[in-house]
Amino acid sequence: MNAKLMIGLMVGVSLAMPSFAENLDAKTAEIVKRDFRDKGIAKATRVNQDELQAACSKYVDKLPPKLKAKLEAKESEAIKFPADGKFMGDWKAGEKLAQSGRGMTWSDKAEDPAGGNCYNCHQLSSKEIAFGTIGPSLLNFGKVRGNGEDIQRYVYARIYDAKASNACANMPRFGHMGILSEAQMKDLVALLLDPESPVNK
Amino acid sequence: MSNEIDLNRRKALKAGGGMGLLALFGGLSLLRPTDALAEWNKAAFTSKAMDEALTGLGATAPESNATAIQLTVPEIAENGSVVPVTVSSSLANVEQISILVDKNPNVLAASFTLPQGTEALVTTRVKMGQTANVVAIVKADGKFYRTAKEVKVTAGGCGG
Amino acid sequence: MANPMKIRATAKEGVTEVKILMQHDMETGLRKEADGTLVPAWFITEVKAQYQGRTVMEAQFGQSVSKNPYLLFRFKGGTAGEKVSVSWVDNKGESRTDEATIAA
Amino acid sequence: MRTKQTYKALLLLALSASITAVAAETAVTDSDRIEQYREMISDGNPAEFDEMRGEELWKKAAGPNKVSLEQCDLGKGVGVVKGAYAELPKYFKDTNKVQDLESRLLTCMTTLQGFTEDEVAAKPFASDKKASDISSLATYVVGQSKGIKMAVSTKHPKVKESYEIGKRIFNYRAGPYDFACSTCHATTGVRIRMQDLPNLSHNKKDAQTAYTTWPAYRVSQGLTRSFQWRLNDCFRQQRFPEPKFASEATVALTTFLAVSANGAEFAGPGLKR
Repeated sequence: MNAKLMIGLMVGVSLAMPSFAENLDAKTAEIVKRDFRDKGIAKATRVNQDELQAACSKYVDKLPPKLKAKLEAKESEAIKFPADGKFMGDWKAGEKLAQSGRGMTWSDKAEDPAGGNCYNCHQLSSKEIAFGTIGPSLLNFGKVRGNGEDIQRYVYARIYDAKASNACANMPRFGHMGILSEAQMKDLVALLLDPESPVNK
Repeated sequence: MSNEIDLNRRKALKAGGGMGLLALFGGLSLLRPTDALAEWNKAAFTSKAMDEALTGLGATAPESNATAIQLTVPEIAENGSVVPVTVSSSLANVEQISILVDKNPNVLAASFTLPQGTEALVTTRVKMGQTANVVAIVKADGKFYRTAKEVKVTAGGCGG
Repeated sequence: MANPMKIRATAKEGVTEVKILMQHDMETGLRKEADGTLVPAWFITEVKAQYQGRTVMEAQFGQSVSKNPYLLFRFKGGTAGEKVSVSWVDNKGESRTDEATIAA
Repeated sequence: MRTKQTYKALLLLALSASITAVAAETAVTDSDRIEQYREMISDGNPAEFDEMRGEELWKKAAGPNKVSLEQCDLGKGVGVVKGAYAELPKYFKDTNKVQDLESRLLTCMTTLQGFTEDEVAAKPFASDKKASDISSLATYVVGQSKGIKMAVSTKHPKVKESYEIGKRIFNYRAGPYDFACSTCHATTGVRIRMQDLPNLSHNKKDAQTAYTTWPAYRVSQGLTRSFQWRLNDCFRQQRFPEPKFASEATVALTTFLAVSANGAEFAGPGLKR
């Protein structure tokens, strides 16, 4: 909160100084809860924040270190690794998934499988020029790192819950939020690590 | 809502930039379906393949000439539903310019007949279903010339 | 009823540049509604521009021309205050004629 | 942001016969090519048709009361349309609310013309099938601020509060993807797929360019889209539920974005991919 602005506000509105920002936070939450409504599969309850979302919003993604560590540990504990111990699926299915930007909007249907939305933010295959740059380039990801079990496990965890390693990361929690199935996440691991994948060619 | 109105009764926007000049006429009709000048070239416009469309235009073996025909298209189209195309030519006596897209379901997009005194230059916008070649055919002094350029059609936005 | 066009004609150094924007859906006949039904083809097939009673441009369109078609061309002659008229007709037989005054 | 001059240079580049050779030397990026594409389609904006439609609706007697909107006060006095959009959102005494253009139009259509709120809000956005009256009206009003500098005042405490709430909504992370507006729009120089993303919270120039080019004709949809639509579709992509049309939440977010654009010349309605 900018001090000058706060003083300016004090002139017109009589609000107790220390709780001013909190009051605005509370008012914002109230307005958001009132002004969003169900549409298709996107129910109004989606605006209800979990602990992590609320904290990242409040601190605009710059969490106090203690809180950050606490939230990351909590996310990390909740990661469910595949019961069969296998992490690599089919990179071809993974590429298809990476291309799809669909899923979970109010114009999607409940039965339509969500896409991975990967190219929205990352460079992956050298063949695809329409890639986003919100996330780092993943070109040659496996070529550089190999595809041993440790890296497989690491990639799976990052896709399952990117917030386990960076609480306010931009990347969605694909496993934690139930966006992608275990099989789909394995296909994405393969896309990144399989030597035959266009990511590593 | 009850106040939906017909666009055809609309008056022109008052000045203030843009394509502000517009006048409406009720009576005048230069072009009626019955007195269309050259008949719409159905054979060419319904062609599914390049060769067929060229035959329909009477341009069976156009001579490739990328210097006498300037084809201006974007290298990348952010959206395939609007791809700007400009064709111009330095050839003398250009009578006709045609624009084709090799991978469209109907390959011929537009064909322009240029009377004496009209410059050998047209700009229009075409739809492209996917990355494809835009082909320009120019007819000058009864002969056909051809050039082509690839336009990459990409997925804009977040794809949702 | 068909909707009006926007026409801008500008004369410069003995050449008139004409820019036309037409209001038309230009349906390809290949597009499907959400329920799977095909939207029938509906597109402008011919456009003609005239200046002082003579044709200065004649265009034929197919389904691949974009929605709200745009057309630019230039002809020799034309001075400010004179008129250019443009007509189109579509595959359903609907038509539209509009006129613009040439600006300097 | 690139200058107009660079656009022209790019266009010339494209026109040059030796395009590939030149491109290789000067490292033309895909973003440059997209700019080149945008420059090529910038002439002849079909949004003007929607402005025409809106102007006629503005002047036409309609609704149960059979009156036109010429008695509507958009903030600069009764019937003043010129420059009104450049000062919105604004606090209005009669409603005791901060209102953006569309919520104000909604007020005028209900109080003056006698429509019910539900009647107007039932068709807030244009579709393939049918135009939207309130959206066309907005296009018309917006066009009347072309070339006028954005000057949204935050002097009134309610506007200031609206701005603060808007900023918080901008950073409000929720939904299955944890997205907020800020997820995509708080970093300079990033893109989603091929689309450059304006940094709306930390880059004045980006914020100005983005705000002053909406509403816009979307070539991919063949429709003129209003600012309320712009927000609505962002929330859809954020995987949020739907914001209610002209609600306080949408007005607050608009206040935040409009104030961030202050000082820039309004240039809408724009033309977008």
